[in-house]
Order: sequence, then C-alpha cells, then structure tokens
Amino acid sequence: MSHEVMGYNAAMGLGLVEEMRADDSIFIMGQGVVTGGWFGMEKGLVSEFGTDRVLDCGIAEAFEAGLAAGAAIAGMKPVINMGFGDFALIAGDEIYHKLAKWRYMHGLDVPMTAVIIFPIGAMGGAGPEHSSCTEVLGMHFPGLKVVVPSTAEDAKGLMKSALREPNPVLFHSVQGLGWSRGEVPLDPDFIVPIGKAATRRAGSDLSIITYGSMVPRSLEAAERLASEGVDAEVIDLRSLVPLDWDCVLESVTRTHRAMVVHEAFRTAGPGAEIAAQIQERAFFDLEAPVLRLGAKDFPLCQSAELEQAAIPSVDTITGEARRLAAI
Amino acid sequence: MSHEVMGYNAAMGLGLVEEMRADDSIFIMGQGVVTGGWFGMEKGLVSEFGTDRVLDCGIAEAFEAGLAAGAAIAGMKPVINMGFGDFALIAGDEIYHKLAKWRYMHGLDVPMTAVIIFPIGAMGGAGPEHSSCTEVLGMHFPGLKVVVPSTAEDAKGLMKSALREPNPVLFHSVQGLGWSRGEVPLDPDFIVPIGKAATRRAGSDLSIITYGSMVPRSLEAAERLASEGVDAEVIDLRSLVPLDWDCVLESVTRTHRAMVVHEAFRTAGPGAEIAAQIQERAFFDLEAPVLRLGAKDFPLCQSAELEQAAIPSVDTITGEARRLAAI
Amino acid sequence: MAAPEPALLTDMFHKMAVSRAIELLMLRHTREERFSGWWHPGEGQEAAPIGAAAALRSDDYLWYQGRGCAWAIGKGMDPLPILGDLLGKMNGATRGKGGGVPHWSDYGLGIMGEGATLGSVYPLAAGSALASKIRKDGRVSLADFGDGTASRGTFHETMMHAAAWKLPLIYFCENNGLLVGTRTEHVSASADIANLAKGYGIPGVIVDGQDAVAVYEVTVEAVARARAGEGPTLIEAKVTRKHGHYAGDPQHYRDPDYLKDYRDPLELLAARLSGNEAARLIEQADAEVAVAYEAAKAAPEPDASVIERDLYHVA
Amino acid sequence: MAAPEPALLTDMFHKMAVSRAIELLMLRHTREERFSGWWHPGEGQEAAPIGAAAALRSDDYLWYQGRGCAWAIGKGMDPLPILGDLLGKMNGATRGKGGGVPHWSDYGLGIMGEGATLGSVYPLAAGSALASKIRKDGRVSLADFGDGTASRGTFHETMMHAAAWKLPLIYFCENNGLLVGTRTEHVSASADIANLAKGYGIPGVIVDGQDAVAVYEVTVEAVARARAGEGPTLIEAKVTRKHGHYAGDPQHYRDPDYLKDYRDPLELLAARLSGNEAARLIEQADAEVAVAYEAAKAAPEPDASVIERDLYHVA
Ligand SMILES: Cc1ncc(C[n+]2csc(CCOP(=O)(O)OP(=O)(O)O)c2C)c(N)n1
Ligand SMILES: Cc1ncc(C[n+]2csc(CCOP(=O)(O)OP(=O)(O)O)c2C)c(N)n1
Ligand SMILES: [Mg+2]
Ligand SMILES: [Mg+2]
Repeated sequence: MSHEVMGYNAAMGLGLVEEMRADDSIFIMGQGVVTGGWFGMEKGLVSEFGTDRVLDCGIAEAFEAGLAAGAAIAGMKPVINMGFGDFALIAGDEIYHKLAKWRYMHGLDVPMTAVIIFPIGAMGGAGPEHSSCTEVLGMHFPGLKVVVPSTAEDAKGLMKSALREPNPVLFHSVQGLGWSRGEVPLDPDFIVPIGKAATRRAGSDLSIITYGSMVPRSLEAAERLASEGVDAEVIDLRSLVPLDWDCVLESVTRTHRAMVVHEAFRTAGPGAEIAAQIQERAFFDLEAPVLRLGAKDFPLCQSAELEQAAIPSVDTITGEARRLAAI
Repeated sequence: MSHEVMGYNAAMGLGLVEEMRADDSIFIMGQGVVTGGWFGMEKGLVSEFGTDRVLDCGIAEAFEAGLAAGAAIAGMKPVINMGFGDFALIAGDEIYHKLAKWRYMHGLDVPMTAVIIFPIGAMGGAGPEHSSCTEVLGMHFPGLKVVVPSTAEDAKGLMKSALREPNPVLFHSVQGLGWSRGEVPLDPDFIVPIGKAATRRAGSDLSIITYGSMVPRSLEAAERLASEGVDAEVIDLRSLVPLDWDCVLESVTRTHRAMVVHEAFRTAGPGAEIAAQIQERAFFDLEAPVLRLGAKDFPLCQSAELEQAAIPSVDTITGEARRLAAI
Repeated sequence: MAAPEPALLTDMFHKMAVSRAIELLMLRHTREERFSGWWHPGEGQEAAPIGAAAALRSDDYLWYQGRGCAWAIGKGMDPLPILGDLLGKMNGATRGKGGGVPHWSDYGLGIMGEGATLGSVYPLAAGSALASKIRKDGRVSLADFGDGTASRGTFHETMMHAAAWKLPLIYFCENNGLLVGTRTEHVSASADIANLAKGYGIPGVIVDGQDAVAVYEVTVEAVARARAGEGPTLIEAKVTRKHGHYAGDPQHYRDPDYLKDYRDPLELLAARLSGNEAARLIEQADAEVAVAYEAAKAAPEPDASVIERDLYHVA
Repeated sequence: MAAPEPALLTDMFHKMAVSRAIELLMLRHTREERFSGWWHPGEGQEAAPIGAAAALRSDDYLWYQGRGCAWAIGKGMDPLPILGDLLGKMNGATRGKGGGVPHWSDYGLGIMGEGATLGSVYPLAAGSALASKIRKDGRVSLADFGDGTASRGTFHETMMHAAAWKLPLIYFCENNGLLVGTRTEHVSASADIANLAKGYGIPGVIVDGQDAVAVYEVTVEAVARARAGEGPTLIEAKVTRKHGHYAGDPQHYRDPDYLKDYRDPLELLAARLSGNEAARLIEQADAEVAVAYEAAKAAPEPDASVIERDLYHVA
C-alpha cells in the first residue's frame, strides 16, 4: 500500500476528493470553499467537481447546517465546512436538534449522510470566538456521531468513513494540527472506522486517554515520563461518539491509573464523562482517582502566548501524570 | 416573616415583581409576556409596569438574548423569558459567547445584570424540541452563573438574587414543577444566595446529589429507602455555577457513597462533572463508584408516557440507590 | 391564472372535508378524552394548505408548520397514520413516537416533516431544493410557516441564498395575524409578510388564504417559476385562526373583532362544486375519518422500547 | 444636507490621518515583526467609519466590526490603547487580553466593542437602543457590519423588531463587495445591501463610502431620524477593500479589476481642506502615532494571571 507524506488538512481534503469521485451525491459547501478553503482543505475541488458540487456560502451558519439536514434527508450527502467550531453555537438548532433528531422525531429509519466539519481549538491567536472546542455538545445531545482525528492518516480515513456513514457526523478537525504532516495511505479503500480508538503508545503504569491536539503533547509527555521510569500508555480516542469503551477499560484495568487530557474546557468537558464512566465501570481496579486536564475555565485570550498558557502543555501533562503515578 | 402558599412559576413572578418595584432598570421581554406569559409567570406585570418595561417579542430567540447582552452592557437589567430551554441552541452565540464573554474579551470589569429564563425539562408531551435540559451548556462555557430552583421558595429567592447579581444568570425554571406549590416568604429582603446548595434530607448511608425536577423524586425515593433501612442524604444543588462543592464533599466524605440524579441526558450531562469531581476530590473516602442517573440518551418522545419512561423515576432512583448501598 | 379542473376541485374538496373531519374530531377528542401534549387546531384555516398542496406534484418536497392536519392530507396522506400518530399509537406515521405536535412524514409523498423549533424548515427546504437543483430532478420545495415565524433569522439567511442561487423554493406564509396571543404586527416590521420579498428581489404575492382556489392559482405560478429555474417566490395567504393557539387555550387575549370577517373555507369551496357533490364528499370524508379514528383507537400503544428505536440508521 | 463645519472637517481629517498612520504601521508591523493573530487591514476604507462616527455624539453607542481601527479613532479613542492592544500589551484597551482581532471598548466614549462571530452586534445594538428608548436618554446606537455579514439571521431578527418598535438604531454597512475571497454578490440576494431596507419599510440609503463627508451627511440624517423617534435607517457605504482580508493574505482570488476605481479617502478629504492643513495634520498624526507605538512596544506583556481576570464582576 503506497503512502504519501502530507498535511492534516490536505489529507482530509484527499479523503473527500476520493469519496466525491466515487459518489456523485456528495457535495461540499462552506464559506470560501470555491477558492480552496480558508485552511486549504478544499484546494482544487472546484476545478475537478465544478460549482454544482462545490458551493460557496455567505455568512449564515444556521442556513449551512440546516441545508445539510434538508439535503441529507432528500438523499444527498452534504459536507459543510463550518469554518470554526465556535459556530456550533450559531447553528445549534440545526445541528443538535435537526440533524440529530429529525429522523427520530419523524419515526424514520433511512440513511442520512451529512458531514459537518468543525475546526476546533487554538490556532495561534484567533481569539475566544474562533478557538472553541465544542465537541462535548455532540456527546451530550444524542443522534450524531462525533470524531476528532489527531493525525493526517486519521483525518483522511475518518473523512472517508464519515462519508460512508448513514448518520450525520460532526467531524472536528484540529486547527492546531492543520499543518502537521504525516504518512497517509493512498489506497482509496483505506478507511479509519468510526468508534475505534488507537493505542498510540503502550504502557503499564498509567493510561493517558486523550484525542485531538493533545495526542502529540501526551506522547511527548510519555517520552519524558519514560526517562523518569514511568511507563504511560497513550490512547487516542479518535471518536467520541461512539466511544471505544472496550479499549479504554481494557487499558485502565491493566494500568490501574487513568487521566484524561483534552483541549476543551475542563469543566463539563468530554473528560468529565470519560472520568465519570471509568470510575463507574472500573472503580475497584483503580488505585487513584481518574484525573483530568483541560483548558482553564476562562475564555481563550487573543494572544497566542496566553492561549497556550490556558491549555494543557507537555509540561502540565507530564506533571499531572507524575502526580498520578505517585498517588 | 409571613409566608404564602403559591405556585413555582407565580413565585418566580413575585420575585421579579418585587425587584422591578425596587429597581426601574429592570425590564422583561419575551414571547407573550404582555398577556401574562405562556406559563403564568408574567401575570399582571404589564398593568403594573407598562409596556415600556414589559415587552412582547416575536419569534427571534437570538435577537432576544443578544438584546439582553446589549441592554445589560448599556446598564439596564434585562430579564428574558426564552420560552423553552431548547432555544438555548437557537441563541447559543448570544448566550454562551456574547453574554458569557463580552466583558472578558473587552477587558472590562463592570456590572452586567441579565437574567435569561430557560424553562427546562419534560412537561407532559411537549416533545423533543420543547423539553430539553440545556443547563450543562452553562457549566461548560465559562462566564455565566447557572441556577435551577426546585421549590417555589427557591424560585422566588433565586430570581431575586439573580436580579441583584452583577453577572448574567441562566435561570433554569423547571417545567415539570411549574405548577407545584409551596410556602414562599413574602419578606422583600428574602433571597436565596446563588452558589449555596440545600440539604433537603440528612442521611448517613449515601448522598443523592440532585437538583430541579429530580429533587422531589429523590426525596420520595429516600423515604422508601428509609423504610428499607437505607438512610439517604438528599442535596439540592440549586446552583450549578458556582457549585457548592463544600456541601457536596462534606456529605460524601461522611456517607462514603454518592449518586447524582438529574433530568438532563446522562451522557456528558451535569452529573458527569459532578461525579468526576467527587471521585477526584474524595477518592479515598469513597466505598463505591459515584453513580449517575439521567435521561436516556435519546431525544424525548412526544408522548407523556414515553417521556416519563425516559427520565429517572422514583422507582429507578430507589433502585439505583439500593444498588449503591449494597456495593 | 390556472383555474383547477373539475376533477381537481373535487379532489381538493374531498381533502378539505377529510381535514375538517379530523379537525373537528380532534377538538372533541382533546376536550373529552385523554390527550398527550398540545393540539394546535387548524379548523377554519384549511384552505391555504389544501390549495397550495394541490399545486404541488407528489414528488415535490413539503416542509410544513404544525397547525392542523390539512398539509398532510393535502399532500396525500391517509387519515389513519395521522390519527394514529396524534393518539400516540404504533400505527401512527411516527410509529409510536407521536403525540400533540405533528411530526408526520411520508417520503413517497414528499412530506418531509415539521420542526418544532419554528423557523427550522427554511434551510431544510433549501436543502431539498438544492438537492433538486444539483440532481436536476425538477422538484420544487415548499416551506410553510406562520406570520410569527417570519421573524426567525433562518428566514433571512435562507432567502439571501435561495434568491441568489435561484433555488426551486417556495416560501408559503399562513398569516393569521397572531403569534400565540400576540398580534404579530406589534413585533414585526411589516404586517404584510409579502413585503419582505422586496428586499430579496423576488415576487411577493398576497392571496386570500380562506379561498383554496385562489391559493391554488398563485401557487401554480410560483411552482412554474421555480421549475423553470427562475427562483423562489414568497406567497402570503391571509388566513383566520378560528380557535385558540392550542386546543383548550382560554384565549384571554382574544380581540372580539378578530373573527368578524371569518369565512369558512369549506363553504367557499363548496360553492364551486355542483349539485350535492359537496354534501356527498363531506359524508364520505366523515365516514373515512370515523373508520380511521376507530382503527387508531384500537391500535396498540407503544412500549418503552420505542424510545431506543430509530436514532441511528444501521447500513 | 448638513455639510460639516470647518472645525469638524479638520477633526475628521485629523482622525483619518491618525487611523491611516496606524494602518500603515500595522501593515509594516505584521509583515516585519512578531504578531499574534490576524490583522484585518482597513487602510483605504477609513472614510466610512470616520464620516459616520463624526455624526454621532460621544454618548451614542457604537458597535463595530473589526476591520481596521478607524471606528475607534473616529469615536474618540487615543492611539495608545489601540496599539497597546494590538501588540497584546498591558496598556492596551483590553488590559492585556489583546491581539489580532480588535476588542477595544471605551464606555465613556460609547465604544461598546466588537463580536468576532460576525453579525452578533445587531441584537446587541438593539439592546442599547432599547435601553435608550426606555430611559429616554436620547442616545442613538449604531451597528456597523460588512456586506458579507448582512446575511446573518440576526440582521433580520433585529430589524423586524427595531422597525416595529422604532428603535433609535442605525444599521451601517461597509460594502466592499467581498467576504474574504468570495464576491458577496454570489451568495447574496442583493448586491445592494440597502435594498434589504425595503422589506422592513425603513429608509435604505446608498452613499459613496470613500467620501467621508458624504457619509457624514447621510449619517447625520439617520441620527436625526433616530433621535426624533422615527426609527432605524440602513446606510450602505460603497467602499473598497484595498488590501487582503488579513495582513499577509496571498489573495489568489483577487480580481485584477477590483481596485481599478479605488479612490483614496484621505486624498478626497484633503481636497476639502485649505492650504497645507492636510499636510500639517498628517505630520501631526504621524508623530502622535509614532509616540504611541513606542509606548506600546515599551509596555509590559501580560503574564498568565491575566487569564483569570475579568470573568465575573464582584460587586
Ligand atoms: C423557535 C420557536 N420559538 C417559539 C416557539 C413557541 N411557539 C409555538 S407556536 C408559536 C406561534 C407561532 O406563530 P405563527 O408562526 O404565526 O403560527 P400560528 O401559530 O399562528 O399558526 C410559538 C411562538 C417555537 N415553537 N419555536
Ligand atoms: C459568524 C461568522 N462567520 C464567519 C466568520 C469568518 N469571517 C471573518 S471575517 C469574514 C468576512 C466578513 O465579510 P464582510 O462582513 O463583508 O466584512 P469585510 O471583511 O469585507 O470587511 C468572515 C466570513 C466570522 N468571523 N463569524
Ligand atoms: Mg400566526
Ligand atoms: Mg465585505
């Protein structure tokens, strides 16, 4: 199977292109997609697929998401690039009520493919309304699938799965990783299944459960810990709905110590559910409480330095893991 | 101090009236408030305060919440009855970005009073888009205070506190309790402070941590448990932001067993944060995992029977507490 | 103007009579029997849905707002799935998830459903309209809404794009002047919703919404425009809300003059039929509805397992 | 038409020259030095903000959109809090929270701030306008936005109410025809945003947005209307976006013809001044800005404690 080294956003784009070639009911809409997309994902799309299937949109996020719901119910497979995850709160009705519930409310059991791309997280000074991590909304409101790739390979493979999935998928791309590069399989049959976590590093002393931007940081922390004699396992969840509980629980019952790390706000973030559920399901296997690291519970500041000071760093992850190992 | 028995919604209204009399920068706006409000809270307001301070609004929830932010920054004290908590997802940008962050983003430290009323939860067949519990959003996105009264007395007392609070408050009124009645103090100086929980029933075997519609159900469950020899403490949180951790942790370290009960969806609901934090902060005091009960992770059905089947009942609370006591 | 053929008139009248029978039945049922949720009666407001639906093909997409049942009947649904649903039975259109607020859909008939957060149908209808434009399937999408719902932001976001893209989309407003108990004119820039069309450079047509034939005629034109690729039309049907907002609404707010010009759509349409056809069709409709009602009542109730059904589709 | 008095012309020119100096400085600064975030340059688009702000009282409320700095300067802010903020320093208007996207505010000057989710200022401006209406304080609220942002639903929701309630609110659109790299006309029902006023029954005025005096004049009228209780006006200033969407934007999308009719607002306004006043004011402005820039650069950076400041107000 041949590979190519490419950027995360480009890999997402490649996944989309391959699926668009195979299925002409897929179209993409978003602000600026005709000119290649704000972050490069849509480069070249319009020249291959034309403006029938690659549509620019105005500043109207509720419209974009609602249109996706309507088009999907009518049998198309819309992909909407929402520009920023923060805009989930502008299109909340369309996403967490319409896309999530329309079939349910109407008692329908039909396929409904729709991929909503939410670029989430800090990207270097984009400010508190362009850096939000909103993935927890997709966990709380039932009816959607929720993914957050952390590598270029997964960005491609999950995009392809999302486009073959008969249910709406919130595809959270990680702004901070948009230009990170990695080996990406070129085989058009390659996919990454929704709902399968990946153990990025095996370890026996504690389990770091993470996803998205915090995967590379956790791996770096694990290397540092290794040099101190602490052997950390690092699990990249990749999907939050469904969440790969088998993988998580297998690890935790083996290491007896767990911590969750994410870029989303700590309070009532995804880590709250994960920690709550680990202790529910593996209480007597735990030798320490499940710890959580997330962004400080303050809006992100505009400056890139303060932004980084608010979210978990390799240092804070290492420190917290060290503390956990010592409990 | 004299008291009167009145309904929950009426008590909320009384708190509002008293504060409106004392402070003419308070006004209320919402759909149908001029004719007394859909659920009776605003009865009589317009005849006392006129249409300058009691304003009907069209179907435009983003406008309503955004107007509240603008008016509050301009020094007024708006109260917005949003009609249904579900509409938090229509006005998400205005509530969780603007009201929550405007001062922060602009580096301002000025008072900003605004009360957003979100009637939440099942009310007997209102369907999946008129019964949502959205209070967890106020916990996750920083910048707001979040209350959920469970009694008529608290409905009044928290409304008064909210109107004296120099920060925006999401006031979640409980639809299922709207017509429940209780003794309400008539003293205009009576308030219920934001951030203080109430221990509704003392107990020594386990702690049921709850709020809103699940308070009366938990109390009933506790009575049943008592007859089985299980002595449950029932804590009514009343505020979710700030949350009275002192009260919760004091209880849990005493009973060594805790469960959280709410009407919101179980997954990534308020109970996730509460359970995660209890085990973080009191792990070695716990003799069992912190359990959680919440609504099934499915949209609420239209029918009142299926609705009740989806949310915790006295039976399910009793059963889960029994199970907890036995772990 | 395209006046309806006699056969179509008969069909329209039959459907209106069926709707009327269901409406009257529901008014009685909600008053006298156990009912889960709120019923938003449409009795007296049937002409606009019946007239507009008659102008649509059965594969055109309809996204409706939930007052009454005439849209569903007009677009071809049978009384049984409607009544089964309202009574919350397993033979209802939503297969047990039903109750007060209608969420009927029927894909074969292009009945796409209702959003209980009002104003949600605008972008959804644009979605099916865009699907048709991409697939070139010649279908039209119609978004039905009330005057109060014209204020939602989605109205604007959608039409800004639909007009620019000439989507085969029809905005159909049933303007009864009321938003629950509020006179819409107090909270709306324009008492005539059709005025809003001017901003978007699309036709805005006002029609007597109690007259099904008049509604049919303007809708035929809007449909032709949409199918020809000329873009959206905003139709405003002036209608009367004969009843309270929901069945049982005490209506303290009701202006005594509001109903003084009320005209019954069924009578108006009956006048276009010959002989005793109207009486015969009403009798037939009543009988059909009575049978459906019995079947709905007799049908099984859902059990709690319904809750866990239909959330995800499994390929 | 109310032509500006000579003293006001001088003041406007001075402010425009200060804005221009900051704009040029920021273009250089973002190119050559470390800069956190994105700067959305306003060089060449200063006339509309300067002209409109000159028509406002200092206690009128301004809610702006974040291209350039001319709104803040026009409304009376000094260069230092602006530059301090852009450089992310503790002496910036946001006291250390600053960076690329401006969130300057100054309550004394009625500068209420910017929302980075575009279109959020409409209802907020209606909020301050309603406050003024209730308090009868005679203030006007102005919501500034771009042509792309006219599509947001909040535009409609707010104006549906503001027109009905005759709020003292001005919608001020800077129409540069572009939404990042998209021609707004491709995604908008109307290339003239002022058209949208028709739907709401309010005046919609198009003005040459490169000409500060013309903008001033139409804004004076809208302000008078608003203060007189006659309700909102929609002003559309036709402007030119001389630069990329953000500083550093490669602008692959740029239509080579776009800039062919560009006229420099500073030159247009200079022609209205006598003798060498313009040159003198430019020199003065450059000096002021240079001083402020040095002071901003020399100011302390925030430390992480800033993160935990200003979230809640403690009474
Ligand atoms: C977004 C939203 N806001 C408010 C409501 C509550 N609500 C239900 S029906 C209704 C009135 C609708 O008025 P209109 O659109 O004129 O329709 P009509 O009831 O007159 O048929 C309202 C406000 C809702 N369902 N959705
Ligand atoms: C709600 C929202 N959607 C999208 C964006 C991303 N965005 C930032 S600036 C911009 C273009 C704005 O166009 P316009 O309003 O015409 O202002 P201009 O940039 O031309 O000054 C966009 C789409 C945003 N900030 N907020
Ligand atoms: Mg109406
Ligand atoms: Mg523009």
